[in-house]
Amino acid sequence: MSRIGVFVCHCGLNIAKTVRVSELAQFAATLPDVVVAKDYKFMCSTPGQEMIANDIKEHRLDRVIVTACSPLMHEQTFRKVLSASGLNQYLLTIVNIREQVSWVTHDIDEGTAKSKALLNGAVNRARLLAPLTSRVIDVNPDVMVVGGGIAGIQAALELANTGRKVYLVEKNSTIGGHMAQFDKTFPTLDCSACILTPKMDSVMQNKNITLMTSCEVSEVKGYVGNFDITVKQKARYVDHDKCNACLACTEKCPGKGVSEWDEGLVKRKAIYIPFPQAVPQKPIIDRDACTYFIKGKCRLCEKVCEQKAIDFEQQDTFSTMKVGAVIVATGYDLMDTKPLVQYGYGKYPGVYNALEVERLFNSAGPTGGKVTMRDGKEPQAIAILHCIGSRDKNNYEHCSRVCCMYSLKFAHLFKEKTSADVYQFYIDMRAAGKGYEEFYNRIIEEDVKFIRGKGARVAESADEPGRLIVEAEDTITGKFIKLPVDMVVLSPAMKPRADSKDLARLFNLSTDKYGFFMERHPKLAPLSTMSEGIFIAGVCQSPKDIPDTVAQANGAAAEALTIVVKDKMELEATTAMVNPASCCGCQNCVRVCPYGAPFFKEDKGVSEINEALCKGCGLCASVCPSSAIIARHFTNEQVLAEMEGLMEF
Amino acid sequence: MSFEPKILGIACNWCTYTGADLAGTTRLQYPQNLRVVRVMCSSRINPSFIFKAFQLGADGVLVGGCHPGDCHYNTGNLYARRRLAVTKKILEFSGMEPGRFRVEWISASEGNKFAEVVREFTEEIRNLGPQTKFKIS
Amino acid sequence: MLKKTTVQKLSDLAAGLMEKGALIAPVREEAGHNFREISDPAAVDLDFYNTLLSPKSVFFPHTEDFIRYKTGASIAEAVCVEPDIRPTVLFGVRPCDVKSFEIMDIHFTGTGKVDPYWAKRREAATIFGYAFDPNTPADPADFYSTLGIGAADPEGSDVFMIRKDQDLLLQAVSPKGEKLLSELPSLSDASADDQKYFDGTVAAGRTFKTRFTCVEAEPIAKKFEDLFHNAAFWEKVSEACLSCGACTFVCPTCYCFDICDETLFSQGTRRRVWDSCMFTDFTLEASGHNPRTKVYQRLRQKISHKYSYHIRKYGPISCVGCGRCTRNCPVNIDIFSIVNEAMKA
Amino acid sequence: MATSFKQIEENLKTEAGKLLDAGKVSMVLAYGRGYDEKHPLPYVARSLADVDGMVFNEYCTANLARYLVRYPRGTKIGIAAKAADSRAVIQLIQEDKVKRDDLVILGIPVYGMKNAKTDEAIDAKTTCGLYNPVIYDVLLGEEVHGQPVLSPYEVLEKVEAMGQDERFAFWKKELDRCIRCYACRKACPMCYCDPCFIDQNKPKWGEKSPETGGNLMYHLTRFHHLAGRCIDCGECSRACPVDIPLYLFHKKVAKECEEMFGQAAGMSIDEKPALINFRVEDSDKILE
Repeated sequence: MSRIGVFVCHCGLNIAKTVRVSELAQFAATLPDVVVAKDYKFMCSTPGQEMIANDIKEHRLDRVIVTACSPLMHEQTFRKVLSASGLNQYLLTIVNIREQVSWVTHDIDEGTAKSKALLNGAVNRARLLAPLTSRVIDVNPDVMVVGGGIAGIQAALELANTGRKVYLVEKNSTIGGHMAQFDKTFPTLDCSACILTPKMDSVMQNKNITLMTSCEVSEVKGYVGNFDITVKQKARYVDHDKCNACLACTEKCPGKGVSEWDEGLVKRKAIYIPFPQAVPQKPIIDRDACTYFIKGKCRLCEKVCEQKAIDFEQQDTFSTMKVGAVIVATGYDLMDTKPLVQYGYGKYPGVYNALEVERLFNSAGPTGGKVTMRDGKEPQAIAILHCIGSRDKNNYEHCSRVCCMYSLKFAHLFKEKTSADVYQFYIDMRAAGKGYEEFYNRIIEEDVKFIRGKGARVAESADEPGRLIVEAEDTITGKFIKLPVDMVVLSPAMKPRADSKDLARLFNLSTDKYGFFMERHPKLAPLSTMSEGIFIAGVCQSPKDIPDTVAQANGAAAEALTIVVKDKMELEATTAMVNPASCCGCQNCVRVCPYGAPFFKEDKGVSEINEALCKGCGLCASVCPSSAIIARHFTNEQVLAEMEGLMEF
Repeated sequence: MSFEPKILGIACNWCTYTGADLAGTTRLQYPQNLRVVRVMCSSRINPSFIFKAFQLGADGVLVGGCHPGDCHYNTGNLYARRRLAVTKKILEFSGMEPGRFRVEWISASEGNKFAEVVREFTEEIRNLGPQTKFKIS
Repeated sequence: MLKKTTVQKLSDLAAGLMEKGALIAPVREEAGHNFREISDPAAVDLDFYNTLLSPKSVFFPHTEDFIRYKTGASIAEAVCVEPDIRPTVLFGVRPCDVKSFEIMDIHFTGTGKVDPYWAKRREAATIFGYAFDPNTPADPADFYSTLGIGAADPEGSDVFMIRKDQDLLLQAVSPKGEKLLSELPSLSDASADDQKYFDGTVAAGRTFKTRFTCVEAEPIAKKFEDLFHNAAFWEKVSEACLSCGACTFVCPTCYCFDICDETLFSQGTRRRVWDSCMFTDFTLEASGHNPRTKVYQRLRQKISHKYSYHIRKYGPISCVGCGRCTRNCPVNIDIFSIVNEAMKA
Repeated sequence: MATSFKQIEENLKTEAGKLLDAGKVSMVLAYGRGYDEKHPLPYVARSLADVDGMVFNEYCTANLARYLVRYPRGTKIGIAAKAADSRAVIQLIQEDKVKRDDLVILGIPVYGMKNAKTDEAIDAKTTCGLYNPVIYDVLLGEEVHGQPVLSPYEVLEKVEAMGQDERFAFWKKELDRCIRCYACRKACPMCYCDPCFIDQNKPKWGEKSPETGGNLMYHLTRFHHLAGRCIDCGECSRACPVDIPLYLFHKKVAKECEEMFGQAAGMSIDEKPALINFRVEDSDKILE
């Protein structure tokens, strides 16, 4: 037997105008287990709340029903009243007779009748409510940042500066990411290295940051506040604890590898640091290029290393970090444009992709900053083709957002470094951003030719061997253009890292169809994910430029902080649980849960739910054929009882 | 006396229930035949809820969820879509008038759509008359 | 008193019986013949081997309401449901099924506590037994002769019927039967020839053999007691058992029930509903403990109850060999074969 | 030309014997002698000596996949599986109730099975109508070819053509007959819940009494639970003592699922059951 109190709010005339509130209270009093039923002008006012609190005490109420506005409005208000009166807050039921009754009808009879039905359902449901307690868990104060590009660096530094311990995990042997490859940054044209390398060094110097290069996440266990993340340290074959970064080894090494940093435009050694400002400044051995690993002898590096740091026997090792939150900032790849055979990338030496061109401009690049092509000549005419693979239903539907701007930057740099004619083939110019439109206007002034039309094909010139012809339709004049040039620059689509889906699986993130990580809410929670405690920043979420990436990184750091600043956190109370006696071991729950909360206990043949991961959606309860799953606060019995109550009148 | 149908609504907390609130906030008028049960997600809806609703005498059942792709829990409504589609086929094959069960995706900002759907559905149920097939008397 | 009519005039007889009260007789249905209350005399159909469901439901319906109440109200306000008791003729019951009433009587009236629902219905009923044809082989599932039941035993019936070609011979067995027969104008008196045929058939019925094995109550009761802990035996014979309730629901001597409360819109009914010892939740206790979680434990219970505990407690075997459980088992499990196997084990 | 029942029986004995002898399995699920020829029993052979008790004839209709879930996970089991039975095995593998590696499937290609109760042929009218197992390790006879391949859904035409009221009357008449013996769910290879939803008191989904309300709730919900999982073996209907044509409803749901989700139950071990899966591009039209 329950002792239910029903409190009907007039909300001034908001409710009372189309619902006979006192009649409703009288009706409530006739319902089984209702021991007190009252109506009052403003239930949410202080006297209203006090009335409820008094009645809880006086009538020893164990359930409270507030018949008023939407629960989305004042559920929290009244829950606090219950808590303060020593009653579990989940024993409150709100009946929404304002938004869903009084405001949507003019007929007081209809309004009163519907309110009675709703109230009857609520009484039925209230009887079956159970007190719920949120579980409180300890929170690990440390954070892991996955990805050492500008987003990861920024987030790690922000967090470390608040005193948090941060694990910065980077797949490559240096941090810096794509930004380290750039020469200048738009629209200000400041030198990329000049603004990035100090940050990279700060990471190295920061005592709160554990920098883990050549590392990959291999397993993620646990939940918000308590993740156990296993990281694979890939063998570097150089003991970085012993190495003093003299780099004598890299001078003597006879091996030849392909420089990733220079986009394959030049060779590097087999034992190498990717670029002069790399962090850490310590080399690794590229197994595939190393003479010793290929032929079984050489070991020159070992001979010249005074520190005895070379270790050909080194193996991959695994270590597990405990952290409270994670920021994933794994960045992007450029789309491989080879399959787009119409552009001749990989076929004609005069066709470059955007990152290769970045390297050509760079003084530390393959050409020492001179714009010379693969044949060593300086181009006389250059075409920059926008939207290669982007805004393209056959490849990537999205706009990659940065290509217009970096293409303008390229145009400027070409003009600065060569005497070539520069042509932009574009669909639309998109220059939304602070100073971007101004930059666009500036480039127009620099005698760059803009052709509004997507580059359709690049072919070899029949008349002038070695030259290329760009074909396009100029959509302004409607004319079909065949433009002879020496150099073609493709601006390919940005796509998520090739392994983003693996990472999504590890961290239980959802991705869009291309593999970009999905945010929890596109507008109101752009940095959170559906996995509590895991945040995203930078291009792994969607294409964006450096300022946006940095802003996101700061935001993600702040979001992560909101979790790890607390020693303890409350978990959702309205979670699901499994009644093992009814579980038939079908594992439907395990298969459907987007959060990985249910898991199967092979030895017992039943499922269990990790309540720390559960968000209380109830999907598992509805796919459970034997009703073994109890979705707290929305149990089958509670829903059925409410339905029966609603249909009775 | 004219026939006043009883319609059971089951609405997800994040979209349709909020959309229904918005219909109220903007003072849209719609018939009072609908009684809404709030659940957290349309995927919470057990198919047996629908059968039960008809047994309890509902003349129509309206399920509301977030638009596919907008589910607060990511994929809940994508499961719900399949499960409720099968529920509908089962109802139909058992002899229940197909018009008595409807699923609508109504977002939190679609107060208008909510009111419109309720008006339309109530009218349709009114035309179908009382549901007697499943009702336990 | 031996009376007669013809099969063609069966509906006249049925109409006559309907004047005396409710007539419950075999009618042809989708899955086979069943006893139903007759509203159209022409629906009575004696062209059947045996009914699909046993006639026990006439006295012990699948669902029986006891009380009605309002949820939340005091128990004092609950109302007893008076059973609908009318004079009834139960027509066309095979001898083995007639025998089953006698066994069921033990439970519903014979143990000192009288179940008023069963007792009143039984009291109000006149039973017209109906002989199997001893000249036709029995259904391969039947084994009533093993249990000492003849194909044409009139005992236990009020009136006993034997088919003689197109004639139907009706012999009064009890005074109640005699009174009723005398009040039926559609019947004519039978000849001495008919009497001879009737007596001959009864006698032939007593030597008629269905599947047969020698079953004596005492040794078999002992045998199953000894086998109780022989899990290997029970696991083997239950390997195919699905643990559904088909056998128990068609059985004329299974009498287990559950008491259920059914509520709708604050109106409640407390009712008795058949239950089956083959169901997992039959022995599920409130604590969650279940003493019979395994299929073999449940099958052991069902068979031992019929062939051992029942003998020890009440005397007779609680089985009449009607073959329904065997015929209706989805996987062809045969209780007779299990009993045989047990005796050999 | 289909292999004779006698030959299949011989092959079954040989292959089962080999498996047990080599210790590859600890039991073989097959058919054994019942109380007469027409009523063979599901049978478990655990040793070479048990193999002799096996039979196979046109009345060996039971779907033995139903028994797989009865044994502890990891038990090595040989199972004789006809066409629909093999689909049940696949479906159970999909649902991780059994592991493919723990099974040796003795496939039986068969034509001419009969319903012992009615002596009617068992074909696409009451089952999926396949003749050859979909998955097997050993095939106990030649594949059946040349027999008419009928759509398992043709039989639905009559009920589909009914109006709503007529169809409701049809099902009411059929389902009202139900005595709630639960032979249907117990014979079903995919009904492995214990307890079944209908046995529960908290929540009480439907009444236990065999009346319209509870019967409807039990059967409709069961149809839903089997949606996308029913492999159309027809066992529920053959098991039913009161002959409710449950197969018709299951077929209809299976047909709709196939149309809506593009997959049939129990055809590939790599699929996921359709109702615990989704595709982003599923159309809203399926709700109309």
